[in-house]
Parts: sequence; structure tokens; C-alpha cells
Amino acid sequence: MMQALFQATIEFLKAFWAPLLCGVAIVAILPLIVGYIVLVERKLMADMQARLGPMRVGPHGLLQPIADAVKLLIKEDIIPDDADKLVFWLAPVLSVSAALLALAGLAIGPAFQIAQDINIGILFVVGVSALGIFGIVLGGWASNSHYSLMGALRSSAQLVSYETAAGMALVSALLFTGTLNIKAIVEAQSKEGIWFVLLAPVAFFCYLVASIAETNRAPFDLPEAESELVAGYMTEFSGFRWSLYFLAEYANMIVVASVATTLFLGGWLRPFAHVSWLNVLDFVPTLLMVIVAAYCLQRTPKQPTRVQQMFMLAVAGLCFVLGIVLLAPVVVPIAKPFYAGIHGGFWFIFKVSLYIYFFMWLRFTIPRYRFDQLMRLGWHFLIPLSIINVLLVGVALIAGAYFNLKGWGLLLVTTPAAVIALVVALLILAAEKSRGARPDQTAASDFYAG
Amino acid sequence: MADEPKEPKPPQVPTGEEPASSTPPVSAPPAKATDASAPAPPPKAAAPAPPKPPVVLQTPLDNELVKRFRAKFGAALLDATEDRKQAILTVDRAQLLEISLSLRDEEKFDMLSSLTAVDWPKREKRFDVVLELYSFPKNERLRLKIHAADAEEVPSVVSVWPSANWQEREAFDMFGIVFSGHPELRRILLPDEWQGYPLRKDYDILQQDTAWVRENLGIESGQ
Amino acid sequence: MLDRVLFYFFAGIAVASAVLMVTRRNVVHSAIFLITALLATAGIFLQLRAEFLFIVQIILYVGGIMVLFVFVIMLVNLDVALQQIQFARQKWVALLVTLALAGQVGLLFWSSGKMPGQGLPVLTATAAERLPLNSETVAHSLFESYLLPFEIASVLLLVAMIGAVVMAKKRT
Amino acid sequence: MLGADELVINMGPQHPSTHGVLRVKLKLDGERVIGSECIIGYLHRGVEKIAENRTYQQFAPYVDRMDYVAAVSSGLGYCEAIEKLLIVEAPPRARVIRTILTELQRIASHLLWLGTHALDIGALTPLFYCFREREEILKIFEKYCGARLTTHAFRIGGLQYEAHDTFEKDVERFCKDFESRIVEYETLLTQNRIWIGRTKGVGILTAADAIAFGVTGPVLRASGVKWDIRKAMPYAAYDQYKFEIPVGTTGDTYDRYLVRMEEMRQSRLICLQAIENIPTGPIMAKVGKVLKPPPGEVYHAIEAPKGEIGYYVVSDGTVMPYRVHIRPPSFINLQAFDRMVRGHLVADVVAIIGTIDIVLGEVDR
Repeated sequence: MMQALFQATIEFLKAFWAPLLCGVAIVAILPLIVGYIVLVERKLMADMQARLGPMRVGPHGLLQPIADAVKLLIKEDIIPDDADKLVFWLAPVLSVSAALLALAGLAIGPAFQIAQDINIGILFVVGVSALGIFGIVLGGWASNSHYSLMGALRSSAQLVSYETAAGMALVSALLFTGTLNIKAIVEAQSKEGIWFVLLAPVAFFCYLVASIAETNRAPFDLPEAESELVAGYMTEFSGFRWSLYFLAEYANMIVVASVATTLFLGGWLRPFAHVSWLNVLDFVPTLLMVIVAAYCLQRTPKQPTRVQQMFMLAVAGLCFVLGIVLLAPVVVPIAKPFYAGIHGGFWFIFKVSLYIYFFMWLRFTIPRYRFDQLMRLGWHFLIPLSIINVLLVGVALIAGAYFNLKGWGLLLVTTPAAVIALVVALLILAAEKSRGARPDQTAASDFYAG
Repeated sequence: MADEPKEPKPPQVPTGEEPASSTPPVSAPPAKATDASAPAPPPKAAAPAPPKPPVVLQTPLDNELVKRFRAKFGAALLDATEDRKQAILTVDRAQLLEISLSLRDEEKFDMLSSLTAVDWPKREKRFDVVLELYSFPKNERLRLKIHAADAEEVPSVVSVWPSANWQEREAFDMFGIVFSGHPELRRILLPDEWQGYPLRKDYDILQQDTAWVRENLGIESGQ
Repeated sequence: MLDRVLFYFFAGIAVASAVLMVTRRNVVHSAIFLITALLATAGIFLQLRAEFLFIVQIILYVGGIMVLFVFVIMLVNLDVALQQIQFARQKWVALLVTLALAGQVGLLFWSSGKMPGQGLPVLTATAAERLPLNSETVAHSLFESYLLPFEIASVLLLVAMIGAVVMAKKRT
Repeated sequence: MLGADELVINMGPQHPSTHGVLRVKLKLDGERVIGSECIIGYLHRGVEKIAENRTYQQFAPYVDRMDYVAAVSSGLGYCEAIEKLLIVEAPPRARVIRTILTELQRIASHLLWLGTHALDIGALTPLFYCFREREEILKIFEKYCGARLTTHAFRIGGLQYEAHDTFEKDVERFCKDFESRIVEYETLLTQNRIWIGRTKGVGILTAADAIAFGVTGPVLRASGVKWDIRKAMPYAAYDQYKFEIPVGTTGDTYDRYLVRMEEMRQSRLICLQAIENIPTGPIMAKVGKVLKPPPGEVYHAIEAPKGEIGYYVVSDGTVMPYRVHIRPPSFINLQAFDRMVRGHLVADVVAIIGTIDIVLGEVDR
């Protein structure tokens, strides 16, 4: 028996050593990445709000995430007296593991994917990341607090509602590829020479809105609306448990941004990947890195202490090295084979960052929806629109096949479809407006029912 | 002070503007006060403002509104004076509700700005309940006073001016004046278990403090 | 070998959590164990290289139905549910049904290979890389071989959905 | 738990958006409010009792601690009330400087309100913009009297300090900048669909209700009652300046927002008019070192940023007031909260608390 088990373990390790290693790497590195995303968010927020943001820990606050992580780890771990201990313990773990598991399905470049070539790629990512909702619901319930429970209920109602819209938006894009495999999806965009965001703009819009709602970001951050429900389902969590939720939230952001990038924004493809006269675009990554490095160098003498100056120099150096690495595959013939991997990774991360930047930008700019407004937006606007869009895209594809259109030519049929969807959207909005004109005190009362 | 010049705009002003506005320099109150001292006999010996002869600030009030009220309520209107050109009506406690209704509906004093009380422990009826009314159509204020002894209940005016609700609770909280007919007369600013009524003149704050310290900190005195 | 270990691993979890689900007093705990059982079943699907079934199991049962379950559980008052006696009067009925089911499954196993066309079909394993693509296979069988039953099922679901909406509307 | 008929939820006294230590007990049906009760007094310091044990001058700084975000306005009300009691009048120069500082304080108070109100509704950024401008006002205060928040800027009878050399220039520069800054806030909020959705039709208070509840200030004006003590019974130097009283129509949260935005503009205009011609002369009327007002009583109210702040002062001829009653606008306005909140959702509760613009220091005193 023991020998059999041992043998099985060896077999398992032999077959799966690479994904396992990647998994460990994800779990180890992701918190760091999330920490720096938070720092970037705070810096952006500060910039938009006419202030500086974190400046104390490290030059320009660059070590702030580490300080925060240490603080969270050594904080007192409080479990409320009447809480359901087991569930309280389980909930954050569920949340974070679902988010991390979903990351496994993503392809950061043609070379980097943990769950290689699974046939159900995009479904896997979407389905597994949706499991994180249990962490929220159970956490809210286990805290035994009204605020938490209301936050949890809001959250689950919101997630279930917007998942429908997001799924429908995904279907619209999947119609173009005919496969669920993530690599195949990107390759389809490469083959067509056009990103699906141009072919299915309405679907992209629907997914964008739904993904913000799914990750509980402003203006849909009701579950944790701090002005009403204190911190929603996280109210009673503190220290490390709380940071797990935090981690899950940002990991989820990465997941939805990656899905959108893969499906709509051409994944790891460079813009105009097959237009040879635009190959100069290959120098853009290097240029970006060099600019960042130059900025850091320029700031170095202004740092108050020697340590900070050294740190700034180190950052500049790192950026410079990255720039060289990005430059190498373009100019050095020997490094050519690494082109797809390195530049693919760069473009993918670049697009994901833009998507997340958009999230942050929204958060600092607009107020929060009220819960009934949010539900109405989901059920009365987004879901009908995305369903109609699926139909229209389907019709457009049939027409495209009939006229034998390819690539940019498909725009001839998809643009009218998008225009019709737009008209439908405006009609829905107008209808909503006339509905909203009368005070609907009753309509909102059963919004938990969806 | 500067708000007085604008007040006599409406002609039917019932507050004590008439004697004041007949004197020419409206914007110089010290001079005006000496003028006002001439026609009226001094009801009380006022503490003198340093360089000047005794000033009389409280004069009897006799205008349209007071006349109408005299006719309507008779003896219920105990006193009508004005102090520094602000009209004060002292009315009978028992008829407060009727007078309030009449003030609100007929005299258009539609807002109750403030309701409070003053404690005069040496008087027979120790409390003054003071209502500060304002009329939007006439743009004038009127002060209504009711005398009440320690155990006497004052009719609540919440039914007339809902804004009296919390203010009566506050008066109850601070003075222990019971307003009969108030929907929920509980302490509002102080904790429910508080002892005594702090704004009474005989309320010894030190004693309360010492008691609290003894009870909660277990030591003899905090002072 | 690995397959077998994985199978027993998932099966063990599934059975254990199914038992725990029935015996827990706290409804939310039961729900959690039900989720675990469903996830373990999904794991078995994956181990059988039925990826599509695996993800459908997760999306539909775990991500869809169980969320609504938990949702409803939170809306009802838990204290009332705790006071009610479990296994109210159906103990013997349940036992009977379980025995009957066990007998049936036993018969199935016993008859395998004894008679042609009866019992469990014995399949020969195909190498993983030569398996047909999962979702495509499911799609073909659903939309070609079994189109009519599929459509009937969809209509049935649609009717159920409309019925639910009508019932919910009537109440308010 | 939510399926039950009623759910009582406790908001505060430690809650991020009850603006201090307000505690609200909400009776909910689902997320809809069917009843509310405000529990106040957590910040009660017995200001009125303190007043009876301090001289008139000694008590003046205490009123700054009531509405600590609009201390100048409370101080002006108190000083003018005592001046009325003493029958003295501040010299013209003092009155004009008082007007300028009070209007700046109104802008500062409204800015704080706007920032926190927007934050309650989920807009993070306006708060920082508002604080940026508020900082400029506080700097002017600091230059004038050395304090930023609880300024104690005025004295009974006039002013303690002469305006500093750059006073006019500072105020003028602020007013010039502020014009475009208001536009900045408005681009973020006024036409924003979500903002409108969150504020329009929320917390409606009709004019009749507003008067009955004794509500004053911007809340009353948003309900359509054109009443402002600065116009109705001018004090300080308000009768010398031209300004409009903005009024709303429906009395909902959006109207209150618009009214306050317009009020800031008007205050800016008043400041600009006032600095153009500050009269010269003394800044202090002739009042003795020891104030012994003649016996009697006086009620004096001014238009504070939050509404009518009134002082009812009774003198018995001694150096200490016999009784000081303060009519705090926040306290009275908060009474209308229950009327405004019924039938709305929990999310609206914070919007409504924000829109009444309360300061708990003033509610509890």
C-alpha cells in the first residue's frame, strides 16, 4: 500500500513538476504583486487627488507594501465571540484559493501557462473564480453581524446577477473563435489579424461593466461600501484574514483583466502583430523601460537619504536591465526564439495593467451606485443587452460566412450588428428612464430576488 | 444690533418697534436706549452701563397683537413687555396650547425657533419656559414665557410645532420640567440613568462628580 | 496507479462529506459539506478526463445552485431550523430506500460481464492525448444526436422559469 | 435573518459616516427603512452649564467648540448677542472684517460638507479638492488670529486683532482662485448620472414640513423657503452687500447640494464686495474690562452655515451670565431626519445624514 502511494507520488511529480513549481511561484509572488498594485493604486489616487500618497517607507513609498504586509501579519487576529469558528476560518481561505486557482488557467504569453492547453480554458477561469463568492457569503454569515450579513447578501446577489451578463458577453466573443482554449483564442485573433474588441465592441463593454461589478470595485463596491456597511462582509475580519480577502479581491481583478485581455484585446499579441512595417512597435517596450529608468535617475539626487538614493538607483538599474532584455530578442539574432515569450509577456502585462488602471480611474472619479440601482442596471440593462448582442453577433457571423469575409472584412458585418445593439441599448435606457420617472418604491423592495 | 433697522418694514408690526422707530437715529442703539428711558417708568433698578445714567430696557409692550390677545384671552395674558426691543408675552400655563394655536394660525408665527427654560429658584414658580417664535410672513420674532413651579406640568406644544419635540426633551433633561402630552418624554442628551437635572441652579456638579468617581473608579474623590 | 490514487482520494472525500452533510446539525455546515462533495465529484470527472463535465459541475452546481442554496439558508432563521428534530419520521423509509438502492448497485456490479448487454459496460481506456476534444464532443452529441430531447428540456426549463417569475410577481 | 419582518440595525456611534458620534437605530424591512431613532448626547459637555460659571468673555471660546467646523460663525453669534445685551455696537470696521471672516467660514464649512457628503455617496476625490481650498481659508484665519479651527476670532465689542497687512490680498486671491475651483467640483458631480441617481428624490422635505420642524439654513432653502437671516434681519455688515439667496424646489438631497454650491458662490461675492471697501477706524467699541450687562434678556440669531444659530442670554447684572441657551441649527435640523429617511434604503440614510450637514459637537453641546 505504502509503496503504491509512493509510486503514485513519484508518478505525479514526474508528470506535473512544472505546473507545481509554477503554482508555488504564484502563491509566493502574487501577494507581492498585489501589494505593488495597491501601491500603484494609492499613488494614482494621490495624483488624482492633488496629494502625494505614501512617501515615507522607501523612496516614493516603494517599500510601503512590504511594511503593510508585515503590519498585517503581526496584527492581532480577532475572532468574534459568537462567530462560527470553522466557517470564519474557512471563508477567507476559500476566497483566496478560488482566485489563485483561476490564475492557473491563464496564459501570460505563449510560453507561460500553468494548466497547459486545457480544452475548457476560459470556462475554467470563469467558473473557478466564481467560487470565490462562497468565501464572501460564508465569511459574512460566520461573522454573526448584521453589517457583514448584509454585505454578504448584497455581494452574492450582485455576483450572481452580473455573472450572467459577463457570461453572455464572453459567449459573443467566443462565437468568433469556436473554441474555449485560451491559446487557441489568442491564436484566432492572430490569424484574423484583428482583435475581437473591434469585432464585438458591445460585448466588450458589457464584460467591462460586469467585470467591475464582479470584482466589487467602485462604482459597484456596495458589498464593502464603507459609508454604509462599514466594510461589508469584511467588517469583523482583521489582520491576516482580512489581508486574504484583500488578496483575493486584487487577484480577482487580475483574473478578469486577463480574461478580457485574452478574449478581447488580443492576449499577448503586439498591436498590429502582422503588419510588418509597424515592426518599430517592437521597440516600444524598451523605450518605456528606458524612460522609467531615466525618470528614476533624474529623481535620485533629490532623495533625502543615501539609502533612498541607492534604492532609486537600483530601481533605475532594474528598469534598464529589463529594457535590455526586451531589446535583445529584437536586435540580437540568437535571442530571436525568445521574442514571443518575452514580448508576449510584456504586452500581456501591459494590457492587463491598462485594464486595471481603468478600474482605478473609475474608482476615484465617480460615486457609488445604490443597491437597487445596481440591480436594475444589471437585470434591466446589461443582461438584455448582452443577450441581444449574442444574437446579433451570431447573425453577423452567418452573414460573414455567407459573404466569405475574413479579418478586417468582418467589420463590414459586425459594425451594423454593433450599431443595432447600440440602438437597442439606447432604447432600453429610454424605457428605463420613463420607468424611473415615477417613484418605484415597490419595485426595489424585492431586489434580493434579482 | 444691526438687525433692528430692517425689522420695522411691515407696517402691522406688533413688536415693540413703534417707540424705537419714532426716534430718528435708528442705527445708534446706546443713544436710543437713553431716549427710551424717558417715556417709561423704570420697573427695576438696572445695573448701570458704566458712564451713563440708569438705563431702562424693559418697557411695557402695547401693540395690536397684545390688544387682540387681551381681548381674546383676557387674564391668560399675564404680562407683555419688551426687553431691548424684543417682544415678550408672559402667558398662563393652563392656556398655553390655545394661545400657541392662535399664535400659529392667526398671527402666523409658524416657526418655533427655540424652546428652553430658565431656573429662578427663589421665585415661587421657579421655572420660566421660554419659547422663541418666528413669523415668516411678518419677519418678526416673539418670545412666549410660561411660569411653572417645580412639580407643575407644562402642556407640550409638540402638536403645534413639531420642532418642540427634542427641545422639550432637552428642557426635561436639564430642568426636570414635565411636558404633559409629549409623545416620548425621555432624557435626550444625558444618559437615561442620570441623576438630577444639571441646569437647575441648585444642582451641585461637584457632588455628582464625586459620586460618579466613587462609584466607577472606586476612589474617594476626583477633585 | 496515479489515476487510481486520485480516484480513491476524491471518492473518499465525496463519501465522507456526503455523510457529514447529512449528519451536521448546522445548515450552513451541511451546505459546505455538500459543496465539498460536489467539488470532489467534479474532481473525479477531471480524473476521468471529462473536463467539460468537470467545469459544468463546478459552474452549475457549485457556482450556481449552491450559491442560491446558501443564500436561501441565510434568509431563513437558523435558530428555528436548529430546534427541529432531525430525521423526523422518515428514518425507516430512508433506510428502506437506501437498501433498495444498494441492492440495485450491487446487482449491477455483480452482473457486469456475466451477460452481454447487461451491467456496467467495460470500456477500454484511450490514451489522454488521443481523446476527442471534450466540449466539441459534448456539443456534437447535444446538438446533433440528441437535439430534440435537448430542446424539450430547454422548453421545460423555460416554462419553469416563467412559472417562477409569475408566482413571484403575484405575491407583491 | 433578513426574512423576518423587521430588522433593527444600529448605526454608530462608531460608524464611518454618521459624521461623529451620532447613533441611529434603524428599523429595516429588508434594506428599506421603516423607522429611525437618533440617539444623541455622546458629545455632551454641558456648555450651557459652563456658561453660568464663566464671565461673559471667558465663555466666548467655548462656543467655538460647538460647531468646530464653523467656529467663526458661532463666535459671531455669541459676541453679537452679548453686544445686544450690553447695548453696544461694534465699530463699522470690525463689522466688515467680521462679515468677511464669517463668509469665509461659511465657504469652509460648506466645503467640508461637500467633501464628506460626496465621500458618503462614494465619490472619493472631491474630498481632497475641497480640503485643498479649505486649507487656504484656514491659512487666512491662521494669519489673522493664529488659530485655524477654533479661532475665537472676535471679542465682545469688536475685534481683538487688527487685520494683518496682507488680509485683503489673501482674501482676494482666494476668491479669485475659488471661482474656477467650484466649477471643478461641479464637473465631478453636478451632471454625473450616478450622483443624480443617488441624490434626486432622496430625503424629500417639503416646505411645510421644514417649517414645522423648525429646520433652517440651506436645508430650509432647498425646500423652497426663501429665508436667510442675513437678508431678513441683517446683522454685522450684511445690509451693505448685494447677494442672492438660492432656493430649491423639491427639497431633496440634490436640491440641497445645489443650494449649498450656490451659497458658496454668493459668499465669495460678498467677500469680494467687502474687501473692496473696508472702512478705517477703531476695531473695538468702548466696553469695559469687566462686563456687567444690565439685567434683562436677549435672543440673537445669525445665519450660521448650518442654519439659524441663536443665543438666548439672560443677565442678572453680574459678571457671569445667568443663563445662556444656545439654539443649535444641527440639533433642530436633525429632528427632521426621521421624516426624511422613511421609505428609503440604508444607502440613502448616509446620504441624508450627510445632506443635513450636522456637527455632533453642536448637536450635543
